[in-house]
Amino acid sequence: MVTCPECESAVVPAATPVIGEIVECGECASELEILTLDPVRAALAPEIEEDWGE
Amino acid sequence: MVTCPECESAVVPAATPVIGEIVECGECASELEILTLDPVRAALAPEIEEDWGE
Amino acid sequence: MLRVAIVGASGYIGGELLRLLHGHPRVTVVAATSDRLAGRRVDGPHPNLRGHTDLCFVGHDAVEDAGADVLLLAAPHRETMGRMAGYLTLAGTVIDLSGDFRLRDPGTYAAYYGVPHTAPHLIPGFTTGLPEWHRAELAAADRISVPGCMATAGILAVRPMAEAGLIEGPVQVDARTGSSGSGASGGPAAAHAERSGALRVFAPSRHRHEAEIAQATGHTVRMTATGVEAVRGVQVVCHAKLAPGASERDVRAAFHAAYADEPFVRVVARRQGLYRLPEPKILTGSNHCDVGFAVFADDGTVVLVGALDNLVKGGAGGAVQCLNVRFGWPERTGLEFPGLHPN
Amino acid sequence: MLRVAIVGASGYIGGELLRLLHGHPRVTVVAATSDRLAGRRVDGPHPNLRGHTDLCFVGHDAVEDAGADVLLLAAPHRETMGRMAGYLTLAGTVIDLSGDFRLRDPGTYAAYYGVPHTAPHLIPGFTTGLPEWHRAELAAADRISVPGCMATAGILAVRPMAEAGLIEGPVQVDARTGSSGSGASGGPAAAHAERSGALRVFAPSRHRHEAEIAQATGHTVRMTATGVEAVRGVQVVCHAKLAPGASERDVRAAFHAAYADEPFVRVVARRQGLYRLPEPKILTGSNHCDVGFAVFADDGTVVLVGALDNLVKGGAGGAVQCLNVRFGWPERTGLEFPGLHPN
Amino acid sequence: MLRVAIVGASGYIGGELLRLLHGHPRVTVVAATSDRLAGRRVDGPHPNLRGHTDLCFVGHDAVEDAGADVLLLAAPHRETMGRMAGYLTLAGTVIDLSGDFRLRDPGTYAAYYGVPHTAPHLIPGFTTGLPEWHRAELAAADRISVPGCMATAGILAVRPMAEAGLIEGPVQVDARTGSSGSGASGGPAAAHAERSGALRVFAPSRHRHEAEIAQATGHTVRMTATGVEAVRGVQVVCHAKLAPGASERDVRAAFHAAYADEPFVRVVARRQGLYRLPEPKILTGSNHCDVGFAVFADDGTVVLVGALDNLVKGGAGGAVQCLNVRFGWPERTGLEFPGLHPN
Amino acid sequence: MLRVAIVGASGYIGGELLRLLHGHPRVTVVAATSDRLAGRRVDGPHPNLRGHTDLCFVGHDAVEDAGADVLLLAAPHRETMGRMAGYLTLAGTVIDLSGDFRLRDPGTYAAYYGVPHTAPHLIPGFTTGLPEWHRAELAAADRISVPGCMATAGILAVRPMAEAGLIEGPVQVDARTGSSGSGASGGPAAAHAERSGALRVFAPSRHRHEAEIAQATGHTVRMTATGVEAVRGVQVVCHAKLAPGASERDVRAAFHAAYADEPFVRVVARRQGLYRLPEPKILTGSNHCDVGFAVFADDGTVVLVGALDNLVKGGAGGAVQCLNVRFGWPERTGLEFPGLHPN
Ligand SMILES: NC(=O)c1ccc[n+]([C@@H]2O[C@H](COP(=O)([O-])OP(=O)(O)OC[C@H]3O[C@@H](n4cnc5c(N)ncnc54)[C@H](OP(=O)(O)O)[C@@H]3O)[C@@H](O)[C@H]2O)c1
Ligand SMILES: NC(=O)c1ccc[n+]([C@@H]2O[C@H](COP(=O)([O-])OP(=O)(O)OC[C@H]3O[C@@H](n4cnc5c(N)ncnc54)[C@H](OP(=O)(O)O)[C@@H]3O)[C@@H](O)[C@H]2O)c1
Ligand SMILES: NC(=O)c1ccc[n+]([C@@H]2O[C@H](COP(=O)([O-])OP(=O)(O)OC[C@H]3O[C@@H](n4cnc5c(N)ncnc54)[C@H](OP(=O)(O)O)[C@@H]3O)[C@@H](O)[C@H]2O)c1
Ligand SMILES: NC(=O)c1ccc[n+]([C@@H]2O[C@H](COP(=O)([O-])OP(=O)(O)OC[C@H]3O[C@@H](n4cnc5c(N)ncnc54)[C@H](OP(=O)(O)O)[C@@H]3O)[C@@H](O)[C@H]2O)c1
Ligand SMILES: [Zn+2]
Ligand SMILES: [Zn+2]
Repeated sequence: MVTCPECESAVVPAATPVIGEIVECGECASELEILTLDPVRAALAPEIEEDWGE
Repeated sequence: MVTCPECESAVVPAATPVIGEIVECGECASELEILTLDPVRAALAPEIEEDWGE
Repeated sequence: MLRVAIVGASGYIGGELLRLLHGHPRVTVVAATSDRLAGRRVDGPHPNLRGHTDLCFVGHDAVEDAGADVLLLAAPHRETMGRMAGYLTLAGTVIDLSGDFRLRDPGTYAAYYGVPHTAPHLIPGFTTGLPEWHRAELAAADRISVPGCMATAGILAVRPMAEAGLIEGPVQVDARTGSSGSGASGGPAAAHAERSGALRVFAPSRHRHEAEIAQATGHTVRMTATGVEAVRGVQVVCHAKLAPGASERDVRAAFHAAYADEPFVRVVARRQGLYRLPEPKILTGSNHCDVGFAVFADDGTVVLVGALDNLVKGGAGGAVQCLNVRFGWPERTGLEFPGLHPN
Repeated sequence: MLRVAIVGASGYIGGELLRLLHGHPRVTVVAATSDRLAGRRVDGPHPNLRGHTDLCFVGHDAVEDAGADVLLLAAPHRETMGRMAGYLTLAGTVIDLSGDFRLRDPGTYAAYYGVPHTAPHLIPGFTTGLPEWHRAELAAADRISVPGCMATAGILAVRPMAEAGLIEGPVQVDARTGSSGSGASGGPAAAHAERSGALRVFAPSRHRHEAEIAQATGHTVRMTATGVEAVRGVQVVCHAKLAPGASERDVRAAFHAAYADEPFVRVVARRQGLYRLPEPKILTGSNHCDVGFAVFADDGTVVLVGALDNLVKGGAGGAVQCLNVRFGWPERTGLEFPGLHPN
Repeated sequence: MLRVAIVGASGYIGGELLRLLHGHPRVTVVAATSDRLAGRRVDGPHPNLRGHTDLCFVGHDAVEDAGADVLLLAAPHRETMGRMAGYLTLAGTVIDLSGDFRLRDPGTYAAYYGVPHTAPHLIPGFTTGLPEWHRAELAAADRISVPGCMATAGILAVRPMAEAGLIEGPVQVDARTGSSGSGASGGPAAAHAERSGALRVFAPSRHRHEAEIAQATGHTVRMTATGVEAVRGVQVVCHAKLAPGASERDVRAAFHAAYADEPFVRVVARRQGLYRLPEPKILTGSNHCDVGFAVFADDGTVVLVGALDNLVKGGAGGAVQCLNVRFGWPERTGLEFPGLHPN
Repeated sequence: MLRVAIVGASGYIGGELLRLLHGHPRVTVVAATSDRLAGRRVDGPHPNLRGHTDLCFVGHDAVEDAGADVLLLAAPHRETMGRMAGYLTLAGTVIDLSGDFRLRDPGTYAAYYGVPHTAPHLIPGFTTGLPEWHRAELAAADRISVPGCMATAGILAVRPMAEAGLIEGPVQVDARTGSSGSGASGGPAAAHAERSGALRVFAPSRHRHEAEIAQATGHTVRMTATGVEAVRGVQVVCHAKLAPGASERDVRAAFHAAYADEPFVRVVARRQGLYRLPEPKILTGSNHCDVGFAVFADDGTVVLVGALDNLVKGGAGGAVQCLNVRFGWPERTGLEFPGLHPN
């Protein structure tokens, strides 16, 4: 389990996490990249700029 | 000027047509590919399958 | 300036006549009638005209004093026939937009409108207000009856085939219409929460306008009408059997022969792009009627499609086009708006 | 089975109550009233119920003979207060969906509804029908007044901030609503051709529901309401100043503290995807109210957004949820439908 | 709990399967596949499921490890047939929603889909997933192919007439569909500014689903398809010639004989009210298919109308209904939502 | 005839420029650029122009050989600034519709557009293309930057109050926009099934156009933007505090002083009727911007409303109006279309 750096919610990675894998925070939908496995740590994945709507 | 093989309308290519250039029939919107320059001749360009709508 | 009076100017067709005539350089509107709103400004029910006019409504009867050269009638059908004799005394030219003088045969009228015609002797005096097929007569006509909105689309889509003998047998017309087709007084069926998103088959067959299309094409017509999600716009999708030997090329040629020089009819039958066949949404506000076709050689059928804005080419615009023809003006006068995309 | 009678069952809220209660395993509808349609089948005005019920309307007064355990009142505001004393004698539990018993202060009522309250002594007896903030009282309440549709969205969006002391000063609420919010008898303004595509600022300020939000949050509220193109759906976008020191994290925490265990409130404030903040279109038919926020540290403001279906969580669904709370049933009973996407 | 895997769970049909199965008391979803979104939460593309599930997508191939009892396939046609042999080894029951196993004759498939069928030997093993006409076979079927959305509406509207010998000759089907019918990856034609308000005759004849209706009814079918302004919803308006002597009474009787006991088919042919014939807008989210008719004795024709939600009865709901039949559960399980009015 | 070239002619603004200039009696379009569609007919992506022109696109670089007197730039922001130096050598007059030269301060640009401005030295040479407030300068301007669509509505609604000193403090702008505001290449967010019926708060605050309104009014502006169900149309609802002593009469007087003689700004603040405050639906296709207000004496606030068609007055029409001013032509030339009702 990792903590979302954006909103501090608990995020559960897949059963067998892989370094570089992207997991999604269920709370704020931030994308987190798995950095290390033992312990499992994650950081915000770089955001792709989306022109959302306008 | 070439004749559209689809609908027989007259199609006017650009002032200086180039072999392989695509021109569009103003009548039926078929795409014609310029085949020869003197005389200018054209044939239907291969259609890209488009799932139009459904 | 030609002096024009509009009877029924508070309705949707009346409002559209006001809009078009306001932009018409040779016409001045001398009276716009409504009993319900007599004395009120026309830009109340027609807010798009704000800043363009200070005109106010007069009662329906006040049209008698308007000194009009031309009367444009946008009153309900069944109401119009009884008053027509009177209207004819008021102006040299009368253009009627109601359904009352479109059908040549009073018996057919009675069958489709559910009441006997009360002024059958006046019917023969009217010329059909469809310049594409009656231009010469209209140039000299003093009594003009503009076809219905779906009928206009249907006639323009089907008649070239009929005239060229390229179809045979009955024609099935599937018409779709926006909510403005019912006018400004639609009742509970017109409430937004009920009408919104509708696909209401309000006439599964025998829609009134089928009689007009039949009359204009000489074919038996069966017409279904469905109310769709739109304010403006009519589309007809027509199914017919091809005459033996008729090819796609013949069909295209017939459409071109009919409409190549027409200012307001475009033949749309394309092999690529998003808008391959006629669709009303890009015609909103425009006087165009787009017509198109698809030929199915395998079973010898043809699908004919027509689209227009019911309040313009299917109503007020058609009437203004007739006016232009009648008075010898360039036919596009006041009708230049090409329509919008996207829309 | 609990015996429930619905007063005003021919309207949009009444129809939605019928739909929800039909699917509710513990309730039977013993009377559905309408004077206009007395004797007619309820699936006439509510065609979605075809095949589900053979119930017919009875006149409004016939509710007296229904032997109901619970009365659900979906009659117009101003009409309801005068009849309330009577209704209270008819059933042990009365749940009112009108605006008449929502405001605690009769003076405020008079200011917002334009008429004096005619039964002010009955107001204190009513509990606010919003389980998220009044669950304990509702479990024992016999008189329940369900908040307005926009008020429900506004209260659910703003109150967690207010309770946590995270905002200060007045709150500007910009509300948007679909056409069903006006009920089944909308008049000319509700005609499809007029209402379609509208962005009608029908209340540039001082909309009635602002008084309810103010009462529930303790903040001054200014509320604008706009009719938008939709049949169902309400959204509120609320602007407030953050209290000094309040951070995005505090805001998120306050929302979670308030709603983590709520069956029908979801906190939606996402950094990617198409649906980042609450939107009503995916809530149609559902009893959810989605709430979300965006914090602007640069100038110390927060934007709070709430969305729901006015006929469900903002009306009939809210009432059924109260019923579930009142009778100790699982709160989701009969309210399981999650909403649709795409839609 | 039955273990179900959904292939193509990120699409619109896949999302609807997730919604319906989430509410189904006897089923657990053990895998939801998407290559594009593998590892992401299913409530990303399906925001209506927020708060209802924490499920994440797995890649398409991971379905092999899911240990599913049932496979629901919501992948594109042409893609499905090549993988079917593999799918059949993975689970005892396979329900396919694509078009690949609907047509019994591979030649017809090739003619309508433009490519040869690559697994023709598997076709005979499939049962048509339409309980109304194949309930007994479905109760024992391990390979089920659910008909297309417009085909379902067309078959349900036309087949009672065909079975009863009340129509003769070819049937003209005019189908209308919302934008979700093209799935989640519609391309430029699906852009809101282009698709909004469309009346796009994308198939003036020879639409694919005509082959399915022909196969199910034994009649020659000609089918036109038009994209209309809606997200969900399909309607078919079908024209046929009545057999000699067939009366309106016969037609009504045939519909009742066919559908009186059906949980999801309602016969709607009313003489008054706003919703006299089937319309999809009140069916959004519901598993109902409404069918109706209008008989024209004067020229011996009948108009048959069908309406449904393409993602529910015309897709995911139809599949779940088959599942219920196959496993002997009450047919309405998980499909109780009646649809909304107004909407 | 003035020779005009359009860069970015395949987009929505480009198409609208083509439509308007086609109907403009003093202008001829000598080049319409698109790399994507070079060689194709302009009536492909702009089907409303069928029958009106045989023009074909040329590549973006071909504008160099067009011999244009005026360049109209309808290319994306961020793309335009790098090419501006080149464009300025190609024609005597350049009118830019992108956002790149609207903000006077490059730092503000960087803050709102997320990239540094790459041609800051060119910014001072540009005149703001809003004739209502810059007519005199525009008459002699060779470099014109047309404001954004929501900014135009916001400036026209707020500036009269600001100039007259009738408001004080920050202004909250709540903007609503149709889908065409995102241009022709909207991506997945633009898909009909997702965008349809949306109330998408895509900018809960800090929308780019707030910087333009702030710059033009001298007030701090906070701007929210919501995508609503519409193809065309922008509306802004703005909230401000009245200056002490300011009355409704003052407000009305200020609006009239500002706009009484404006050809395209109408003051709409009515006490009855359906269209009391500005609404975009009756402005589709028109170059009008309607502005209105509601004053709340009780708490000293004012609500200011503006509405326009983003592709016309908020874009292409605004540019043509500037062209008319610049070349001394009657300002209405080519912009006469009044808008439609109903619509
Ligand atoms: N809507 C269309 O798409 C369309 C298209 C083509 C043709 N038409 C035909 O055009 C006519 C008007 O249609 P509409 O849609 O504009 O209807 P509408 O919106 O309902 O307007 C009806 C108009 O007729 C007036 N009127 C009512 N009774 C009258 C009477 N006895 N004598 C004179 N005027 C009377 C009304 O005036 P008050 O204000 O006094 O009530 C109103 O101005 C109808 O005949 C219709 O069939 C309509
Ligand atoms: N629409 C919403 O979104 C919404 C949301 C929350 C709360 N509400 C409130 O719910 C109530 C009903 O709203 P609605 O939208 O359903 O309205 P509606 O569609 O106009 O229906 C009104 C209903 O009230 C009945 N009624 C009229 N006068 C009555 C009287 N004197 N005594 C008893 N019943 C009477 C009508 O019956 P007849 O058939 O006899 O006319 C009809 O059934 C209103 O108080 C409204 O403010 C509405
Ligand atoms: N839409 C309707 O109304 C409707 C109704 C009845 C039946 N259907 C049928 O149902 C099927 C799905 O339609 P839809 O509208 O849901 O389409 P959609 O929204 O485009 O979704 C397609 C789905 O198929 C998956 N997929 C793509 N290629 C695949 C492959 N080679 N193997 C396995 N999965 C693959 C996609 O996954 P990725 O995320 O990896 O791309 C996605 O989940 C189609 O066969 C359609 O004809 C549709
Ligand atoms: N939409 C509105 O409501 C609105 C209103 C006011 C102002 N604007 C502004 O107007 C401009 C165009 O907007 P739009 O909505 O018309 O966008 P659009 O529909 O996406 O069209 C963009 C146009 O720019 C062209 N283009 C792309 N990259 C280019 C480049 N590097 N150099 C030159 N041209 C290039 C495209 O040509 P290809 O065919 O080669 O791709 C296309 O013609 C934008 O700056 C926008 O902010 C838009
Ligand atoms: Zn997070
Ligand atoms: Zn051609």
